[in-house]
Amino acid sequence: MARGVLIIDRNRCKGCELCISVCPVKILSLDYENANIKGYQPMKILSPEKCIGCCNCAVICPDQVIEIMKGDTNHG
Amino acid sequence: MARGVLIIDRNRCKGCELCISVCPVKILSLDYENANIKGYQPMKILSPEKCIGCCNCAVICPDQVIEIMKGDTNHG
Amino acid sequence: MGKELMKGSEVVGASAILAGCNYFFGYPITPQNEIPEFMARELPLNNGVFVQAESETAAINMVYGAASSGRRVMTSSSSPGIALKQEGISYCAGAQLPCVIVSVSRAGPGLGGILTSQADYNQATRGGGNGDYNVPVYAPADLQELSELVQHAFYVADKYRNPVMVLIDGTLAQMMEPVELIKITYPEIDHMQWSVTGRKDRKNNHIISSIYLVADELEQHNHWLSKKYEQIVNLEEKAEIYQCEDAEIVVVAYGTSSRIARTSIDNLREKGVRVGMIRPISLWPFPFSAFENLPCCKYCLSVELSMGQMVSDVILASKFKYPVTHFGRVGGNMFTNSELESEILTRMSEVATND
Amino acid sequence: MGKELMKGSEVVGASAILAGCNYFFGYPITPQNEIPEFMARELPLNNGVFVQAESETAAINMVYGAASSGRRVMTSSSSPGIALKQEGISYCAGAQLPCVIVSVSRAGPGLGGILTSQADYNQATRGGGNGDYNVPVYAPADLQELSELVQHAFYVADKYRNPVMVLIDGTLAQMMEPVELIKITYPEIDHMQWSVTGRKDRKNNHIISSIYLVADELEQHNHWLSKKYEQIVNLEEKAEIYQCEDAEIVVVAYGTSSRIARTSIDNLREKGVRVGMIRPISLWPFPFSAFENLPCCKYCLSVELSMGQMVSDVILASKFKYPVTHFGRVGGNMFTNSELESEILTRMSEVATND
Amino acid sequence: MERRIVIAGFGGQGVLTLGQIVSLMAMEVDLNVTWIPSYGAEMRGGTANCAVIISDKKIGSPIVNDKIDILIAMNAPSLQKFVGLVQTGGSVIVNKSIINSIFDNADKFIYEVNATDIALRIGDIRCANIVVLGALCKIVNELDLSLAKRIVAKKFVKKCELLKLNELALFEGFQSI
Amino acid sequence: MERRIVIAGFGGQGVLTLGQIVSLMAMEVDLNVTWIPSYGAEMRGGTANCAVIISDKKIGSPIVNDKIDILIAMNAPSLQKFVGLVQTGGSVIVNKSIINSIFDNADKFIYEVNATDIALRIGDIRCANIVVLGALCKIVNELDLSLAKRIVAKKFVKKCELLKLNELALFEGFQSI
Amino acid sequence: MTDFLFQKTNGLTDKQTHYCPGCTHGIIHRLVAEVLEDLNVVEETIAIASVGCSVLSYEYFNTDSIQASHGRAPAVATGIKRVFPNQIVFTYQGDGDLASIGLAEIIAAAGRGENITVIFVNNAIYGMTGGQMAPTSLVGQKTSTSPLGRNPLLAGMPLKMCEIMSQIPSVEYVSRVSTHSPLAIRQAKVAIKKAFENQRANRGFSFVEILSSCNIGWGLPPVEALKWIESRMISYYPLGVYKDGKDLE
Amino acid sequence: MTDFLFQKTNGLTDKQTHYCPGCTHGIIHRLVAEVLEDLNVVEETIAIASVGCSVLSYEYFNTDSIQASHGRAPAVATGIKRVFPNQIVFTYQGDGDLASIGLAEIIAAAGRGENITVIFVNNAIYGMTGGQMAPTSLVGQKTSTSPLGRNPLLAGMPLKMCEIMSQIPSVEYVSRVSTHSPLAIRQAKVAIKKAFENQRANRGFSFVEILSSCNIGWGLPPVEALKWIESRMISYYPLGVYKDGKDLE
Ligand SMILES: Cc1ncc(C[n+]2csc(CCOP(=O)(O)OP(=O)(O)O)c2C)c(N)n1
Ligand SMILES: Cc1ncc(C[n+]2csc(CCOP(=O)(O)OP(=O)(O)O)c2C)c(N)n1
Ligand code: SF4
Ligand code: SF4
Ligand code: SF4
Ligand code: SF4
Ligand code: SF4
Ligand code: SF4
Ligand SMILES: [Mg+2]
Ligand SMILES: [Mg+2]
Repeated sequence: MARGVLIIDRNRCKGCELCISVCPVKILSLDYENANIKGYQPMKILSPEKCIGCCNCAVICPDQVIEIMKGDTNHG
Repeated sequence: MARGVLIIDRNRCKGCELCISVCPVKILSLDYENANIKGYQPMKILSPEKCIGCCNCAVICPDQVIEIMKGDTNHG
Repeated sequence: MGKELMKGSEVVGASAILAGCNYFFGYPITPQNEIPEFMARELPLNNGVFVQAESETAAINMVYGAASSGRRVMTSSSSPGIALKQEGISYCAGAQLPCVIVSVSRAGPGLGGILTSQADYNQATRGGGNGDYNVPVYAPADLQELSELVQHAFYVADKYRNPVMVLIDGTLAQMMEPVELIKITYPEIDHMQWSVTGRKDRKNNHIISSIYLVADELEQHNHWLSKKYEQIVNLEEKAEIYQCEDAEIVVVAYGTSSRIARTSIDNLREKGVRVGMIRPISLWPFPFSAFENLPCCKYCLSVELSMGQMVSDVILASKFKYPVTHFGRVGGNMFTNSELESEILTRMSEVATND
Repeated sequence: MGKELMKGSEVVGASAILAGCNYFFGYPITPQNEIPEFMARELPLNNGVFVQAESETAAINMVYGAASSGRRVMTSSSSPGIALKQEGISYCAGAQLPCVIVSVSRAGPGLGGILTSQADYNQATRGGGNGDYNVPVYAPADLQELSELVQHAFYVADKYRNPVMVLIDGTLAQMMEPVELIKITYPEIDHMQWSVTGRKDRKNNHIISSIYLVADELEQHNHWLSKKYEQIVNLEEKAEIYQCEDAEIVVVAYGTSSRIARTSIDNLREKGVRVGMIRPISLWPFPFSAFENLPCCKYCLSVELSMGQMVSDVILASKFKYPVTHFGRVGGNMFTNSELESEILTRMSEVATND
Repeated sequence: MERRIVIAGFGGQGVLTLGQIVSLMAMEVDLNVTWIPSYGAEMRGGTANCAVIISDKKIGSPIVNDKIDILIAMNAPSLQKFVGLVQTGGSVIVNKSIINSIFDNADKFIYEVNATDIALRIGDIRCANIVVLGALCKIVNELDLSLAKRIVAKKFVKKCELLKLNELALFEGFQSI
Repeated sequence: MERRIVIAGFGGQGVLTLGQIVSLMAMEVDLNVTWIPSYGAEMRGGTANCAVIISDKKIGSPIVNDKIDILIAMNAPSLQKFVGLVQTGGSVIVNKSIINSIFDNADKFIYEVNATDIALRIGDIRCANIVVLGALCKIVNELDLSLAKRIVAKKFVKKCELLKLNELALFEGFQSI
Repeated sequence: MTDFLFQKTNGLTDKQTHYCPGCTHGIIHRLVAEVLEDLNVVEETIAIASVGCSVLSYEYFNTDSIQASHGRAPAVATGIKRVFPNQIVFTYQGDGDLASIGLAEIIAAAGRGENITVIFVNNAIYGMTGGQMAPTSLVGQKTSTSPLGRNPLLAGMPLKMCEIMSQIPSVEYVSRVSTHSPLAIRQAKVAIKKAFENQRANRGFSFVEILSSCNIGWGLPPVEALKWIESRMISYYPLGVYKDGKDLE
Repeated sequence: MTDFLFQKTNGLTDKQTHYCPGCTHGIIHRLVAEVLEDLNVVEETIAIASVGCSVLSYEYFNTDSIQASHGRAPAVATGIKRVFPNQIVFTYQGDGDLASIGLAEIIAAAGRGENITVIFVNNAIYGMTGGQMAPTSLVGQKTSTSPLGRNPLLAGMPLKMCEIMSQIPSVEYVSRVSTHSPLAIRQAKVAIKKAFENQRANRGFSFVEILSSCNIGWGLPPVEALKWIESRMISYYPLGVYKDGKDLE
């Protein structure tokens, strides 16, 4: 279903929440349970399948945390 | 006849000819015969009576050489 | 007022205000940002003026303008920022304008680092601006003394109509210590004879300028300035002499490094080592007379947070009567007491061997 | 090429071009305007670049940028203009960029006058920028030597990756003398290892910077720089020793004042006075070793067109073995031969009395 | 008598304030004191630390880069960074709530305080520094709990609610070891 | 042998050029030479002067502020300014055309040349400096008229008309004293 | 074969930045780097880092770089560009750097029409030194040197650099963009691209002002900071192209 | 009783100027002095002399004066004006001084809206140092550092300061006038007067650019030089009022 598949470089994330604020389908959140290597609570994706591949998150992320692959639209 | 009477501080004059170039009645000239104290050939007035008192000469003189008194316009 | 726990930067600001300085012109640079910030907060409360200048160059020229009024004026900056002020300082000296420049030195050269350093000794004491001029430079070692010397700087500036510098480093600017802010009373100095105020009912115009196009006039001016500088050299040397009566090895250190040195000297004295310290408080004029009575001195160690700058003044002071070497750490690092003590002991044993 | 009658300023420009300097960034200031004017005329003919910078500050930073390419780059200015370059020079030293700065000193402080002066000795030799750095300074005494030292300056700058200054005064810049422009051949120095060119097919990016935020790294950098400076001190001292073998009184003078001094020494020698001269050619490193063999010296006279700046280096050099005093004129005035000769004779008779 | 104290933690944990309170306390009992923050770190929002030296003699360098007497480590990186500099016989107060690193403690006195937990329980995570202050008062002779109360009261005079929390925090901290 | 020459006059009289020609001539006969303009004057369009020193020894200061051997005064203010510095036995070439000041000439050789008049007569007032050069060749051993001709020719190689005038000027100047 | 919708650019090194969480310097770095990659000039580019929070940007741009002294980046760029007229040279400057201490250098470089690209990061504050007032700080904005808010009677009204730059005859291109939303960021990239294309085509001096956040200096959470750009900054600093094409005589 | 049609102003001292014959600096001095006299503020005025041919202007203005370092007159003026907000403070600056080395200071002072008056003498050249190219030298103009004429490809097109200054929000008044004819001079005086009146009324930063001749630098006789202003300069530097009244937010 997912139009975009996020590849998250968890340890680069600084937990700034910018990506979260711009995801139109609100599927991003901070991972309040596990800090990353830098001590930040990093972004995690809640419902990967809902991603519409708009790239907003990646476009606004200041820390090159996110890459996005084309989802398997054939199955969509 | 003169509407303006020039008072010329001869020794301040640097002979730049600006005044000469702007006198509408062309009554100013350099004094080619006598240099002033600074060694310049200073401005002199050829026909004082023709002065129309326009003050162009004084306005453009960079060296405060010229003051102009009101001429005796009663006799004009 | 009693003692308060204060930051070095705040002591600078508060003491300047205490000294009647109502005008401050500065530009941000670490590690002295708290000085302009303090002034931005406090001066308006005193009807004073704080202007954040567009650059250090502009700041010193605002100082030049404001000091022309005869009022007390200050600027502060740090290493590269002080470099940018050099032309302006030379102008202030040439035009005989009293003002105070606080230099908080950080590690260099170039952009370097923002940690503490004493590598701006030459920058402060040798100018860097053009021409023959001098700037008295005061180097406090603790915040109480900082408060006193800031006030003193204004007095000396007024007295000689010359810029005066207070040189500290990042450590002194950033640290806190208990300080009692005490206003020091100095003789009043009247600047009405020369200050620019608008002519009003004076007959003659007052003019502030450093240009003298006729060589003889400039020469005369240079001689006049030099006479002032001689007077300053004669009257304004300041130093603390610590445990030098019987010292075989004399440490010379100022500011932050003198604090460390003092501890080391105490430590070594406990072990019976005959070590003392000369602590220059005025860096220019350098306190040469402090070196005149060192009856037992066999070795002199110039201790600085630099690769060795003051050391050449120490050599001059030594008159080559005993060896002088440099010891220090740089780059923002500070030597520890044990590093210094082992250096002193090594030198001590060298001296002993030579005996 | 044969000798040509050339102006000092033109010698600077022509020799720089001879040395392969294709980039010049400068700003007008008397008495060195003819240098940028020469470059504006000549560089385009050699496919070179002349940029009239918006200020001296901008000029030294253009130099910083252009020197990052590893190419030969120059700027020139005069006293207050050099003051404005101090931060930039410190940056060049910190980032280890070879470049040549020509300083044509005029009388100061401040705006001062435009006539000749040597009151920028401290400005040149003690920096004024921030941090621990040094700049080799060459002070030619005639235009032929000027031509050689400008070329040499580029070589030394390249060899040590450090800014180098050529210090002359208004007199040398404005005068004409017959000069033979001879290209001096030096070893080639390759800057490909560090120069900024665009990465191309290199793997690693080349970066020019003077910032080291970690104290240990900056300390290491400072030590590395110091090692270079030590090497320069050991290898690059330059001085002329004139008639010193039996001299009882030694004059120390550089640049224009050494010209006058030479005549006076010749005059006095004719009268049997045992006087000689050390002429520092490198002001930093100061030629201390030239003072090592003055078997008969009883007095040293530091002769400068300043209120006395080099004199403290001369005192250091003297090791307090004989008295050192300063003699000079300032403000644009130059001492005459008879003034100097009578000073020497007075000092001579003092020495005799003391004997 | 000289106490060389290093207080280190995250940016928001109030380590600089804690250092200042300790300094003010030392002033009250007429000791010499210096306080200095580490201002070198370029990373914002990273770790923060300050050094406090208390002494009955004139204090030399305010910087503590060796021979720490007391280390207060509010988080793990700080503990790691400084514990090696604590001298033999020195003390380490560890914010146990968020530190579970293991370290060589053979020659030191270790005091574990669940500072963050206690603060949260009291009602404001920002009190964790005051909790630790309570503990500190227990192990340093010159620092008296009632004095701490007074100074904290002065420092937070404008923030009433915080004041009451802080008193509680002090007390709990004192009790915790 | 050292000749200290000062050449002074109005801005437009070519005194700096005259100095340079003299310098070039000295070079041709393998003498040392220095030339320096006075660049201190702020007043533009005022007086100009330069100093030339010719010597068989190394030349010290290029500046001539005393002991002038030869003064060339192209106008009255210049004469006034410098004549006092001419040493006993020295020479003064005076542009008689526009100078009629009286001065103390007891111990000097005075050569009066109607330089401006001659130049005007020849056809170009700007040749006055070359007229004086002719005269100078007569009184200075080292400066030979034919050499002057060669150097002047080189210097003005691009301005043919001027060249012929200049040759005439040189000759007339030489004859004039 | 998988396709990327969004991929890291090789215009940046892999080094993690020292910027505060949520600082939009990081976004702007990426945009510049992407443009360099898109234009295939990463390997012929020389970046000029200035003094400000971005002082270490030379560690992030995957290019040769020169770190310039505070405010002088345009002079440094001039120096190296005159040596290598065919390389791509850009400065990356903050508002303290460019609009305060470096005013002379930026205007003079523009005046000369240097064929360089200027990336001007306007975050209305001095970030690196801890939040002092910048020439671009808004009226009423509280900073550490305007504790009661910027008072226009004492400090004047904020400088508008695009408006100034567009009055300089030799300037080719002036544009103001923002980073407060994905859309704004995409538009910003278009402007940055244009600015570099101009340089490649030898069209001359191009200037892109980018409204950027400094959440730490402003005392706002990162997301709030972006809103502050949108609600407060843009009305005073209108976005758009201010100039496209030199003034010919 | 005799009346004067034109009388010397007491705003000037009696000292004769060092300017070259026909240099219009002298005219501008007089205009400023007349305005000070007309406004009756000679005795409350502080003049800031800059570095350029007018460096000695403090000897001519019959006021207290401060001689400022090259380019920094606006900073110096700021310093003294902040001490004496009720005195009249003006800078007198050349184009090298103001539009080259002093660009940062003039724009920053304008940005702060300092309540001062700036007299900007644009003579398209560096007069004092012997005729080098100024930022305002015209395209093709031969100077000692542009011996083949200013080449806009190397040195850019001349800066237009009025156009730039009028883009600065806190600036109150910007006007460009000339000295090439008696009429122009009379108009110049009107602008100068307005600029000082603004200051007296606390309206803020006022800037008057005055096209001026440097016959020596241009290599023209004085009268020709005035014609050159008229025929060459004015078309590139149009006269007129560029701004009258601050931009309010
Ligand atoms: C000559 C000089 N002055 C001051 C400084 C201190 N300084 C470092 S960064 C900076 C300003 C940074 O502000 P800005 O340019 O807006 O960049 P930001 O950090 O906001 O991105 C200053 C004043 C310096 N390094 N050098
Ligand atoms: C720091 C510094 N740089 C350069 C100079 C040399 N200088 C003196 S006047 C001047 C320029 C004058 O030009 P302008 O401002 O246009 O005034 P004008 O003479 O044309 O009236 C320069 C560059 C100086 N005195 N100080
Ligand atoms: S690509 Fe769009 S939809 Fe997918 S996670 Fe990112 S912002 Fe959300
Ligand atoms: S925007 Fe980037 S750094 Fe910020 S939370 Fe999202 S992934 Fe992490
Ligand atoms: S006032 Fe007018 S008419 Fe009279 S002389 Fe002057 S310019 Fe000529
Ligand atoms: S304008 Fe003045 S200086 Fe010029 S010639 Fe006329 S009177 Fe003389
Ligand atoms: S201080 Fe501001 S500009 Fe600097 S990194 Fe942090 S958020 Fe970014
Ligand atoms: S050089 Fe030009 S500006 Fe200077 S006084 Fe002469 S004519 Fe006027
Ligand atoms: Mg900023
Ligand atoms: Mg000009």
